[in-house]
Amino acid sequence: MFPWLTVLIAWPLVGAAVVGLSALVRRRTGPAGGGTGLARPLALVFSLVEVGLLVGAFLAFDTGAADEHQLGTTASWIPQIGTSYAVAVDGVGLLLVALSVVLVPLVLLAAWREQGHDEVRLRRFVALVLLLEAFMVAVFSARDVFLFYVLFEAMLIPAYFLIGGFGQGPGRRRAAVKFLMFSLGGGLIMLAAVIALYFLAVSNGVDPSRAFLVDELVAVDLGTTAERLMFVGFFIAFAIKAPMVPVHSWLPDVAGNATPGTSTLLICVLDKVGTFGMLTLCLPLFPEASRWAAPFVIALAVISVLYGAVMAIMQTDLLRLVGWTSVSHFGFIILGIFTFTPLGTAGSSFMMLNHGLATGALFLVAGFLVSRHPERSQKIAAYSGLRSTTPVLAGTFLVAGLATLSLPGLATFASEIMVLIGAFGGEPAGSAAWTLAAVPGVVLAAVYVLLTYQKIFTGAPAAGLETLPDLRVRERVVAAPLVAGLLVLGFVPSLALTYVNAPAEQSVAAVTAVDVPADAAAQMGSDK
Amino acid sequence: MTTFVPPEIDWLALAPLIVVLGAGVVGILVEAFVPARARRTTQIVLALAALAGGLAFVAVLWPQIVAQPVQVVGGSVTLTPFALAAQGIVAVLAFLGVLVVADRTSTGQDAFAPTASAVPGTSYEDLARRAGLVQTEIYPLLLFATGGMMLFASTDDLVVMFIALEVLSLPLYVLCATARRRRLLSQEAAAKYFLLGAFASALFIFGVALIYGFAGTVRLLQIAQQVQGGMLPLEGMSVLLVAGVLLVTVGLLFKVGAVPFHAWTPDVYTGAPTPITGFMAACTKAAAVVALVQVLYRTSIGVQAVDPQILRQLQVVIVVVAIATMVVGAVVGSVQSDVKRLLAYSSIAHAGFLLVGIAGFNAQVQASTLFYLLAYGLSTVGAFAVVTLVRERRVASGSRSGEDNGPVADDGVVLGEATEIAQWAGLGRKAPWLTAAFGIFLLSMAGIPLTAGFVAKFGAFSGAVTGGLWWLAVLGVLASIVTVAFYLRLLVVMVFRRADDETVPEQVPDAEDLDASETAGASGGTAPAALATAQVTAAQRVVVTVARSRGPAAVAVAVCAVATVILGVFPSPVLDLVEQASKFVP
Amino acid sequence: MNDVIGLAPWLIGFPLIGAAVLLLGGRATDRWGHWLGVLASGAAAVVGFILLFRMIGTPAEERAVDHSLGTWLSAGGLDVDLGLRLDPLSMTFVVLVTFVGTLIHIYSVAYMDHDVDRRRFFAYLNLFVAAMLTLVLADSYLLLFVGWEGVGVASYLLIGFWDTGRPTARENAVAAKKAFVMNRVGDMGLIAAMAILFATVGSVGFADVLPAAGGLSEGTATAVGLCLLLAACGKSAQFPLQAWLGDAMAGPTPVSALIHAATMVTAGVYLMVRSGPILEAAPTAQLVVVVVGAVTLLFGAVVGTAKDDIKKALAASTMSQIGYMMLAAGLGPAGYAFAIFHLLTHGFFKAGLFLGAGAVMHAMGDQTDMRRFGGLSRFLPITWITMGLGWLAILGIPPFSGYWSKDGIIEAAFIPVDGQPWRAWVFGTVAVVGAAITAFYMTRLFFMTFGGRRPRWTENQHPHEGSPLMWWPLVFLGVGSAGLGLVLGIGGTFTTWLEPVVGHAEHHEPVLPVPVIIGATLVLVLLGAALAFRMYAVQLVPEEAPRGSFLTRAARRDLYQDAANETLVVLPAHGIARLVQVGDRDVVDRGWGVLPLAVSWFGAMFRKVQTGYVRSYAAGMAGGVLVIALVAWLVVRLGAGLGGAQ
Amino acid sequence: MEITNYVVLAAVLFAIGATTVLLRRNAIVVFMGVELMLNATNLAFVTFARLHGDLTGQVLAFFVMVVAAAEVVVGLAIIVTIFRTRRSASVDDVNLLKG
Repeated sequence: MFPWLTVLIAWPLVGAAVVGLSALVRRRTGPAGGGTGLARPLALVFSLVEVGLLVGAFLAFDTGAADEHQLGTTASWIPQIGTSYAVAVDGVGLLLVALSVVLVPLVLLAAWREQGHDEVRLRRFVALVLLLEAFMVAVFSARDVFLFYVLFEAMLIPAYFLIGGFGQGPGRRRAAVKFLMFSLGGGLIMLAAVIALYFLAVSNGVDPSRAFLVDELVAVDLGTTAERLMFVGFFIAFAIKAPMVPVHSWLPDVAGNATPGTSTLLICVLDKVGTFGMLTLCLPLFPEASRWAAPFVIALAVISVLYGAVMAIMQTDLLRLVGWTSVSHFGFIILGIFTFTPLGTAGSSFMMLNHGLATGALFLVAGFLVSRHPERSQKIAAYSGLRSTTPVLAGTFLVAGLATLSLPGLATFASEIMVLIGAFGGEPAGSAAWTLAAVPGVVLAAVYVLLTYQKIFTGAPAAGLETLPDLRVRERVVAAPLVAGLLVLGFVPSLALTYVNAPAEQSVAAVTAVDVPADAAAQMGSDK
Repeated sequence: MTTFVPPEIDWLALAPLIVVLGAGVVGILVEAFVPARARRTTQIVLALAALAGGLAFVAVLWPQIVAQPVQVVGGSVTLTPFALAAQGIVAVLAFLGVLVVADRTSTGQDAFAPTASAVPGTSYEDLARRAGLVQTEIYPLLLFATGGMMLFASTDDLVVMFIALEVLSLPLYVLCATARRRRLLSQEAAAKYFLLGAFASALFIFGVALIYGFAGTVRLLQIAQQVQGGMLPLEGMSVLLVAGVLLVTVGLLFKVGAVPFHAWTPDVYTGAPTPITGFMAACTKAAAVVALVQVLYRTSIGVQAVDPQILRQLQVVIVVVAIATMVVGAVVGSVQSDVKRLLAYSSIAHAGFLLVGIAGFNAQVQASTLFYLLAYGLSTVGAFAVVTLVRERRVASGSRSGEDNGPVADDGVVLGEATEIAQWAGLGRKAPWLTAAFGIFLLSMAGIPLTAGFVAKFGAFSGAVTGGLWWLAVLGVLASIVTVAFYLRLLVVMVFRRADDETVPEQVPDAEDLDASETAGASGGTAPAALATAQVTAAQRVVVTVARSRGPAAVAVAVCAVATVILGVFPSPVLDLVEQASKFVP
Repeated sequence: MNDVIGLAPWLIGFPLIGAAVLLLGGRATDRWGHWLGVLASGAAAVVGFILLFRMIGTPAEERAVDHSLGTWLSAGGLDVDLGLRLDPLSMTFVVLVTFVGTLIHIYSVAYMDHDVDRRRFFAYLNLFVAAMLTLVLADSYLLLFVGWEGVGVASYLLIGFWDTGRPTARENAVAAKKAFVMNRVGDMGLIAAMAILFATVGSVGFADVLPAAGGLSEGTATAVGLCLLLAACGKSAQFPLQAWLGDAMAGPTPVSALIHAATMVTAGVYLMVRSGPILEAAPTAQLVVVVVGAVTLLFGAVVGTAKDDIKKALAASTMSQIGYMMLAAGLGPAGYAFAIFHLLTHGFFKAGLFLGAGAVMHAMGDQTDMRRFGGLSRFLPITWITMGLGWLAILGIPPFSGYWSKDGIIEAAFIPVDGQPWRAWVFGTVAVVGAAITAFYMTRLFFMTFGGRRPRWTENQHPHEGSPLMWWPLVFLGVGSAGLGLVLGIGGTFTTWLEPVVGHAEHHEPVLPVPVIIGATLVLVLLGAALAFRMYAVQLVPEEAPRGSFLTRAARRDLYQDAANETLVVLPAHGIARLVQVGDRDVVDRGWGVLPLAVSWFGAMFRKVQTGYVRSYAAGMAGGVLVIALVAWLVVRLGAGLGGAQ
Repeated sequence: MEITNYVVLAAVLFAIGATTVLLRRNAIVVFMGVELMLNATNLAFVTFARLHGDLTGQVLAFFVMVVAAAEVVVGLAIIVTIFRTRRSASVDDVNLLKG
């Protein structure tokens, strides 16, 4: 059958290459710096075609078997190391691929004027975005641990340049380095686990040339201690990516210094690799260890929920605030994953998508707002009373905000309530208590969203901001699909749930199949 | 009536060595008979041809050796696939290194002093420079060194190894002293390298003596056979063996640049002419590591029979050294402010990672070691090649050149390399392609996926894990996080930071345009700092510029960069080769 | 019934479409937008009445109908339909919401005439109607929650409707936020309740949960009941979550009338009654409900006596009246019917009173201080009469509608619950006293506004009735206030109407004979009214409020509710937040920053070893040999393993 | 005489040479130390040759001597160059490179 995913991965790469080469064309048409050149339109076209391909992939995907990995390709890559190029997606993977593919053109469009008229910068920016897209699609469909790891790390490089090279904030370089160091640190720890995994797999009689395929590895019995160690290795990497308290420190800096577009790709898509990895690698590969660690993970997740929300309330910088809200939401996602209930897991999978839409919308709209300010200030205090001057902007912001506080009728509500209701009945010790502890998060969410809206859009217009232009057509085009998506999925969640239910059932079944040795609870305290 | 029985010598097996070393000899004759103006070209062609020829012979020999390793002249040269692969790698890296050496860049000057024997700053030196003398002896010297390395990697006889060690070292000592600029540093580097090298080789040969004393032979495989045969020459004297092996190992670790025998590395790498540094860093390490692996594993075969404890001691030694090496290399590297020095410490750290793999003491690590050496060598040669091109240029402060990150106009005097990390700011704007290449090398050294470095590091660490030392692998991982940090710092400076060319870099005396360096010579290390400030008067300022390569260096950089990426994405073919090569016991 | 059931979705559909069109249509719809809004609401009302009459036409046992539009949310065992439950209870609300809502729509056309954003206003109103109908028609807690939050947002948008371009803009915005956040506090309860129910019953649909309620352990039932009560307190401004209602008066008066008097704030009572079976399974929870109701009843009443702002006074009264309903809802089947009945009548007369207040403000140039009114009866006759009817109704003077419902509650309060007479006495007395205070403050309000010979207006006021669009709704509501109770109350028509839902309440005897209760109540009410009449109609009302007793001052400041919240909740919370913030910066972030620092520190240390002296290097090598040899020897001697070398 | 005596002597000589390298400042002398170490090695070789009764050891000794000679050539050249530049043969003066 047609290798949809391979095509989806290859196409943006081609795009990046073409955009890079468009430099040659520009030289003939005009001097550097003059005009805006071909880069942006080219990139936009490529990303839109990619969306078209995505539609094809959706049509080809058999929702009846959403828990099976489909549309894939498997080919030997480095037989000596035993890794193969194996890509395939189940429902969850497909949704996340869709998220990446859909967000990219919007980000490109949103950043249309961001890099000014510097042709070179522009070309590099869009090329990097396309490159990142390819990596993101690939990482969400990798079915080979080694391949996953490779992409997991390689992804960081374009992201790093996007933050450090094109950011707005003064601290962007520091932020970029911080981001890379945190991610690489986690990644390298994961590398040790990956190697060990391979070694154990082979010594357990898995064919060395296939010893990285997830499907092969799930069968392997690793032995309690080794399994737990490896789980920790993987989990640390994913927790940093997710990001989870206390390894979240890189996120607010990035959010505050990168361009909104970058933040969108980074926090709304790239970070999903963390939760996605927990769901599709940690659980199936280390079921016993997952259950052993679950109480601890749940606790951290709930702490993240409240911590992120409180920090968001205390922020004075709009974009940092949005960043913090993500910490809170990722907490919910992880809570849903590690309570091992079909409902909660499905909710988390769904939430990965919704958070992308909602937070993406919030980031981009916030970006539009900031771009209107004379000094491009990101300080919330710099704005006031804009509802009367820019009603549409205000409305869009409010909808995005309400989505962030997961208002019923918007997709985020469905997922969040699924997580909460599901997690409450979770099997790990203390699920119910911790879930109840997470519920105040919804109040805090209301506070940080409405407080921000109140400060920025209500009251008397601030001096110098009386005559800001309202959302332009381009910007409306960016916001519309996200808002529409949130509304549609809010009224008809089944559209997405048909993709996530079966995988959720499956992963929960996989985890709950094994049983935890009695000492698990005892070790919990000491080991962590 | 005794008849002369000519020894059976498999000349084909020796061909790579003969070609390279022979070319060296021919090079000497060239010096004697070829007219001066044609000399340089001849030497370059000769050297490249020799290395290419050597490589060709390696290729020719490959299938045969893989099928059946041979011992030539009774083991003086033991040509196993492993050794042959090492010869090939050394030849390749040397080839690239020579390309860099040969490049005179847009300034029309190569990196070597017109007459290294001249005292810096003397009229004699000026004379030599004006006469346009060039020291073409460096090419034969390079060939000898290369030949030495190839032999070093492919012998089983410890004394031959000792000789090879000297054959590769002595030319390097000389080459280190021949830098065109910053000659004080150059000479100092040579002196340090020589004294410490001699010390190390003394340790080595004494170890050989002890082993000889124990076994009555200096051929490791022979020892192994004897011991396995159950015939121990000296009962109860295994202390000789232990001490001997220890000292020999130390001698090799010195060449590898492992802590605590690393101290020479940063100084020598900094002082030596940059092209030589690249050559040295890549090739010497390759040869030394291969030799180390062979010695360790061959002794381990024998030693096990004598007393397993000794083997464990050996492993402990390697583990300890590996840890120390990684830590020191990574940690000290992170506080360096000079590019060459930073790369030096990074090479120390890499020695540590290599040792992590070796410490696993399981045979399959040979393959990954070879791959690691190739990957590391490529990025190192490339990186130093880039360093040779990034120069300081002294211009009148009136001149606008070098400002606003634009490419520098061709005015003012091109000085030596700008090796202060701070000076590399804004390089991304001045020379995007060069920066991109350098970035690839850094990422490869950092072991980022999709570069050769990652596959290499993966192999090394899995070697340790397979050997049961998973905790050592974890340590390695942590160390490489630190190294990533400092590669990243360099990357940030080059790509993100804007150049502020107004800053005058603190630099050491530069014989090229220095009349006062005589006093510098007289007063040793104290004056240079003062000189550095004196050098750039108020009327002048130093901007950083990128010298255009005349071709060779550019080719080398390009080849290294492309190879690094290809080896990162599609390493399978090469991995196949090194897998075949993982056999060092005939 | 089933032939028209297909119409039911349109109850929500019409206003929702209206809202959508008005919001997305933008300025283009400014000219006719408000009429579209009225139309949407009216259409819903028509549908509502069709369904109502058809339901009346069907036999009692067939009146409860579930109508599903298909699955909404289905995952991991949780299956929630887009399902509507039509039964007498929900129909009561449907009628109240659509009918009163439509009247208020019409009223608003005139009231908001001069507002540039009138279209937006109607969009929000329609949105509210849609959400409110979702709330009452939902057949599962989850769908109810959707409406629940929906009305919350609509209320947020409408309270903060004037959030720019006015001197009080920021205050309005803050009030709106306060309302939403305090509602969210309540919503936590609903979420928790759903979580518990799903964990125990495995569903959140009324059809599954309510029948199973009897089977729940008392502990579970109590937990659920209290969680639901928390939600109800948030939505219905019951103690201790009452603080937002007063500020919510920042919204335009029609909003106060529709949302913060007639419909939304009574949703809590609906929730309680709807969840009756669960509460009955949890006596403790029931008691708490009653207590909350009683406390709020008095709280609101006391606050009401001191307010000079006519809207705030009415808000306080609303709070107090809902307290009555809540109290009734806690009394079990005996109380449910009267709770809803009072809710219905209150919906009419309170809406009437608010709209009247609106008319007065409209006439007096948005003046809300009653000390600046007086003697308006001559200038605003219609308003005067209609508000008068509402006044009599809320006082509970027979035969006006308030009497029928409130008296029922008071009687029910006097019925001893499972043989505990003390409860009957306590709550009965509270209810009666509350009635007396109600009489006082409503009379005060009425005469401060309309009574008195000498007006206390500010300069150049020319009060006059508004357009017919404004006073026709008043008339309708006035009629309702007057007659509704009589129509539905005679012979307990309404009670029987609700029986299919709330179940039949077998008759218990109050601790006092019914006539005595009624008599006592009436006497006290008249006393209260008389006192107020003497103070505010006969005597002159000072234009500046006298300092008043401690109680008065406390009541003016809502019995220090905001101060209490500030000190008990906000300050500690803020303190914690500050703590977290500092912790994040100085502990977590700095903590990670330590790592690089440590590395470079060690780097500097080791760097010192690299002295540049050959001899020290050589020494290092020599020493290295020895050290390594030593280590190797030691390790082997101590037999320390390396982790299984080969 | 015991063989050990020879070995010990060799070791002692070697140690003296090493100490010289570590302690003396003058480059020439340092280098002499190295030479001494090499000669100690030679002694050991020859001794062991006798022990094992084959000539290999003695041949090796010659190899070592040759190498030593080669080292002298290069070594002295470097030391002399430095001396001419700096007017000093003290190894402690050449430390521009450090850190």
